[in-house]
Amino acid sequence: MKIHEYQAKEIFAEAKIPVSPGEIATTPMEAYEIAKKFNQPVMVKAQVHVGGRGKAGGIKYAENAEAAKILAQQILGMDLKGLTVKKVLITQAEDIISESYVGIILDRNTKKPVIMVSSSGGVDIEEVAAKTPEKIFRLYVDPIEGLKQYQARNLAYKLYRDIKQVRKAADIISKLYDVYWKVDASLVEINPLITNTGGEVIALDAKVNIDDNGLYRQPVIATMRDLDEEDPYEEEAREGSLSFVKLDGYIGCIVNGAGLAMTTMDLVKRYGGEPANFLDIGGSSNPQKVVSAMKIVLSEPKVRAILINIFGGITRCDDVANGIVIAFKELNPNVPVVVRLTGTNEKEAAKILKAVHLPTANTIDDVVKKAIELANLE
Amino acid sequence: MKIHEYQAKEIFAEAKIPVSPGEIATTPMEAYEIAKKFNQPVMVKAQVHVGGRGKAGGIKYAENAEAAKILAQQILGMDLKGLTVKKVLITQAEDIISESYVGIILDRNTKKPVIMVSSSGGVDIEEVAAKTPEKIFRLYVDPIEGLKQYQARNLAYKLYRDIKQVRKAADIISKLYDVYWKVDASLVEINPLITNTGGEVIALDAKVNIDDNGLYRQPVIATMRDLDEEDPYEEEAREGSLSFVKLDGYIGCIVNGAGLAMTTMDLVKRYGGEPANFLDIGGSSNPQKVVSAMKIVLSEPKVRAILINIFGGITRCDDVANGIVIAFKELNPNVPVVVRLTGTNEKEAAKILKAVHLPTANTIDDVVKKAIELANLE
Amino acid sequence: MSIFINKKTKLIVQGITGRDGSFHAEQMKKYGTEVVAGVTPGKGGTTVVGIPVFNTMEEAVTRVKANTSVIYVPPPYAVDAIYEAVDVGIKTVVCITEGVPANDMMKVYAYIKEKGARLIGPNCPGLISPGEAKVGIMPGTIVKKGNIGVVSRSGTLTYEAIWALTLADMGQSTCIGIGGDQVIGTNFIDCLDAFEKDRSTKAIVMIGEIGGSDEETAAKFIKKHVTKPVVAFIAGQTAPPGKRMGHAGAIISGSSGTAADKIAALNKAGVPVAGSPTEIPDILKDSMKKAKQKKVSTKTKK
Amino acid sequence: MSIFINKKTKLIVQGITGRDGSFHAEQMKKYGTEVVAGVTPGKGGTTVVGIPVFNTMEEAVTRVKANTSVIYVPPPYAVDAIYEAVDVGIKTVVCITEGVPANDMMKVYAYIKEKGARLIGPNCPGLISPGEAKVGIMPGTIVKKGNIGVVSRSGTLTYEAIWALTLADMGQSTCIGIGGDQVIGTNFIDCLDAFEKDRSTKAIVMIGEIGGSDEETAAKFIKKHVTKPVVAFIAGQTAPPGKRMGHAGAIISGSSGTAADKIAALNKAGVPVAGSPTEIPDILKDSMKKAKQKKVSTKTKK
Repeated sequence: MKIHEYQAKEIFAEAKIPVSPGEIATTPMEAYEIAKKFNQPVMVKAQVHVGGRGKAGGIKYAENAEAAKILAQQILGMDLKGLTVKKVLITQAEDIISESYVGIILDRNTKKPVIMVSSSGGVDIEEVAAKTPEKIFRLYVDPIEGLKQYQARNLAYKLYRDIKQVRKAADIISKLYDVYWKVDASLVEINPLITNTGGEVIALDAKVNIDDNGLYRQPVIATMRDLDEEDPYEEEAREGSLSFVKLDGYIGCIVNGAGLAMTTMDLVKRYGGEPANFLDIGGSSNPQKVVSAMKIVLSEPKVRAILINIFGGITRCDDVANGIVIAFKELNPNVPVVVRLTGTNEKEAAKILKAVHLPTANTIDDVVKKAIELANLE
Repeated sequence: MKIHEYQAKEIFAEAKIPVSPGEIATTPMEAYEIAKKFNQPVMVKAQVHVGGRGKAGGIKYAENAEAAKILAQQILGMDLKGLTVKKVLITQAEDIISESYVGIILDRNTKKPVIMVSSSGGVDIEEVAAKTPEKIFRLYVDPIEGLKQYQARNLAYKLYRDIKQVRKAADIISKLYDVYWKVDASLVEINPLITNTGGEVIALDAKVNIDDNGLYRQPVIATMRDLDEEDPYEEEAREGSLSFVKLDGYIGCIVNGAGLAMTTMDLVKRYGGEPANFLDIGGSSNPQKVVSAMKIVLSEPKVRAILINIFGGITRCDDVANGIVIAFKELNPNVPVVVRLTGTNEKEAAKILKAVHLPTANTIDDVVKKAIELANLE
Repeated sequence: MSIFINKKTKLIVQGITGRDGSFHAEQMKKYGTEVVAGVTPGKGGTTVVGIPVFNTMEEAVTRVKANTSVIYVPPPYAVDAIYEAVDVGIKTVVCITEGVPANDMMKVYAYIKEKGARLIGPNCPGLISPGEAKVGIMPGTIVKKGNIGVVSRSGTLTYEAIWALTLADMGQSTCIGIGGDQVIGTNFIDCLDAFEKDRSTKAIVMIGEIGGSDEETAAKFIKKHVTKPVVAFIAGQTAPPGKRMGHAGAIISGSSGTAADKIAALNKAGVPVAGSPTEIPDILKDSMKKAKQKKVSTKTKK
Repeated sequence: MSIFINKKTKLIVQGITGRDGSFHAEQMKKYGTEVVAGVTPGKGGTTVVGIPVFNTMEEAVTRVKANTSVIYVPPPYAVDAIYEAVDVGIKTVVCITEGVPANDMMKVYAYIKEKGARLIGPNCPGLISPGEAKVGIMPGTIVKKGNIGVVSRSGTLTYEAIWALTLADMGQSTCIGIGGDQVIGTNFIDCLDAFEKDRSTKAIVMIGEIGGSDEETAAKFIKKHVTKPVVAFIAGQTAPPGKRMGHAGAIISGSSGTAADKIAALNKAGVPVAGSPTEIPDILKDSMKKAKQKKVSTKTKK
């Protein structure tokens, strides 16, 4: 799950990581009031779940409250990489002396958290990694033993020479590491970590992604989900315990199992079609899930045919068949639907399905090919 | 450092370990008011740093507020094993169904925290350990990995059979383990951990000892020190960075180094005297420490002679000699003082000491024997 | 023969009284797996389909002999169940549970490596050695005893591949689902290594998907250490970057973890990659034939 | 020869710019110890009595060769200094610092055992191998090269014993103070074992005190594994229970840790216990004479 910069900064502030004071505005007037209260130059920062906001024009410097108001007017409502800006963060502008990068992610190879620091901050870190990899220093932390003070200090020495700033940065790195574990993060990032003319070390930006699997024990973080930023159908799917990702094609896919769902999409493409979505109904046999899945897939106007591909293991094919029958009654789909039900209780399923007179297929390849054929007839 | 039951219970409550509601009274009237507020039977519990308060008459059951007042009157001012009771804890009485024991200490052999549980609670655990050792279950926890949930549950199963109580007790054990680390404890103990008629599991008593070496990072705990409970001279020594323990004899000892100070005491006894104290001036050479030490030793009226035994390593004998000269001027001791200064700068020390015409000795045995001789002449 | 589980497997089911635990305990027992005990705190003394239930693993292992455990407990307790199993000396732990936090799993991974135990999963379908034992949730009906080793990050996609093999009369030595999470206890190379050493396995099917670089690592390992024919399949060629495709581990981050990269790495290591799971049997037959010819020709040369 | 430190010792002083660190760095250097570097964050690039100072241990070990470190940093940073030393590969770490929390030390102890490093201390005077090297704060003036190994939980009491030996013309192979805390990295038995194996050591003086049961454990070890004569001294016979006698570890808890118990255990193991440190040389001479006679008689018998 992604959260906004301002929410990440709230988490940082609670962990005593220094951030510039800031407040959220949803209207230009609010932006004006906040900037006026600060009574100094501010930054107006679009709060949307996309990277590269600065380059895309979503982050601006305002000399005074009047300027902040005008810039907020420009940024609010702006489309940033497909998402509409609904909030801006008004934060005190800093006199920046240096910009560094600090980030922590799970390293899948070593299965350890890796802390990455670079004195080349304020820019896309993947670009730094590609062009000047020697400028990025990595520390793989033992997840059981945790981060030791000296390790944080050694990393801080890669960023600063002055011992006061080293100590401040080491402290920030230690606290960031604690935040990583405390909130079940999959990524925490400060880019840039700056030093200002007062010699302070401050997190100017903040990024925190949360591991969905950890959300059950993060009640406060869970409330930070911004539904404005998510596809409403993905959200609906999530609530129905379905796994759904919208794509650009026209063949709707309803599958059980993530690997099989991806493979079904891949075969749609392979046999000349374009998948409209990834949809995994999971391992349960609840007929209602099939109904929800059908509803979500049908809601996309581009869809010209739907394929249902089930390999019954725990999932019982007859349950799915019952779900299909209910879905047909309730939703009366206006596009052709082709079904393949194999595995546990497939014979019972076949009987049930007779009620809806649907085209069926025996193999994964067949069901995909038939769906494309039917879509092309539409 | 020891803290009181009511302070330990504050720590428990903060860690969400269930304790009975209670408040502190320093007068019978206060006890009456608190008991009246609770409007149910209460326990009146002497708050002093000694074990076995119950047996010694320091814990009483009061049916109502009037009884609480009378009992508080009896207990307040009572002498419990040499300490005067100045506070009582008034706490709601519980209907006790069962009493268990849970304690955590550092095990010096394995160098791990050991959690001990026993279903024989409410009595002296050392007695249980001596008489029925099979009733005590021990778990040595890996200090790096910490206590796992199932380990706490396995321990809880040694106390209860009912899964609800097992879960509650496991939760308490886990939290107690966290408290042990959080407050730099050297001991945390619940004796008894009870179940009441409502099926609740509650810490009826609470004991927390703190590692003095951890106090620097425990500012809140440090304020819990009760000076009423400590020897005023031990307290004065602590503030002067001296290590002092009062004993019953009449030979005052001023020594550098803990091992040497203990040995000096032992030799006093060996050669027929009785040491009045343990006193280690530490490794520093500050003359003022010698003055403080002399003042503390002289404050004991039983002292009939003082010996100063210094083996100079880091400690410079001339610094100590200067301290002795100052102490003589300032304090004008009314008992004989015999001095042995060996090691670093002993020659310089000898010259300085000429100013005070003190009897001196060359070896540890000599200085002890001479002190006893002089004491016997007094 | 087989890898990781066999006729000597003596299994404890952790979370046996739950909906999934009791259902699959019965399935595993029916398949012929020796299920010696179940564990659910608070249910000690009861039985589930004739299997004795204990309150703790400690109690279970003092009463029955076991070498393997399978975990069906909910995510908040799954990690602790792994520790409990490893700490009583279970050497093979299979964790079916989906939804275990990745950061917890980093600690578990370091722990099991230190203790020398094997963890399979979490978020996996478990494994089945046809005719020997079944541990997990794979349907026993689709497998057939034989000499193909199957290793996969998926569930139903694996069944699809196994079913294709079985229909082509190509039986399996062991089919193992290693799980779809970011941090899993047993990786491709662990399984490839075990299949390479297993005498009853003659060829290997490896089913990967987008996310991470385990397939790339596996490709390097195959090139260096695997002499038996390997055929692969990679799911997620059409998956968009940055989106989690069901599995927590199936996510393309930036430019890494794409199906194209994985397929290229495998091809470079001489591993053919099937375009559809149904193509696997034919490609595998072909690879096995070539390998045999190569072997013969190598022998002839000698 | 000697134990733990010798002419090959290459020492880094952690906390070299502090009051104690700089003073003792000079003393150690004067004694002839090869002090190769000092470390204090923020003081990198400076020198202390000609010794180069670095900001981090990592930097130090990339610039100089070292095998030993000694720690003079204040308690809040001492534990981290131990980790820093061990993690850069230092195999012998001597921690002088007094006042380290015992619970921190439990973690450190588990860590150093896992890493195979040796920690001496904390809260110890360090060690000295006369004529070879000195690491810590023991005065170099009271020792004399010879064949007696001295191991002790104390500081000045150790000097007392060493001085008595030196006055009696009984030189020392190594004198080591293991520290007065509850949790220390190197215990009596580690030192007894090392002295037993050290060819240059002919007899051992062991100085214990109240608290814990390390002396009892040592007694058992001596009986089983030590062939060289051992004479002991135990401080604290007159100490009252429940009071901390200066050292964090010197505390009689309940009925355990008394001097009487320790003396009894040592006597039972055949180790004579001196009544005063000044009696040690005579008792030791006697023990060495008896041991020699025994050896001769054993040889004669053969």
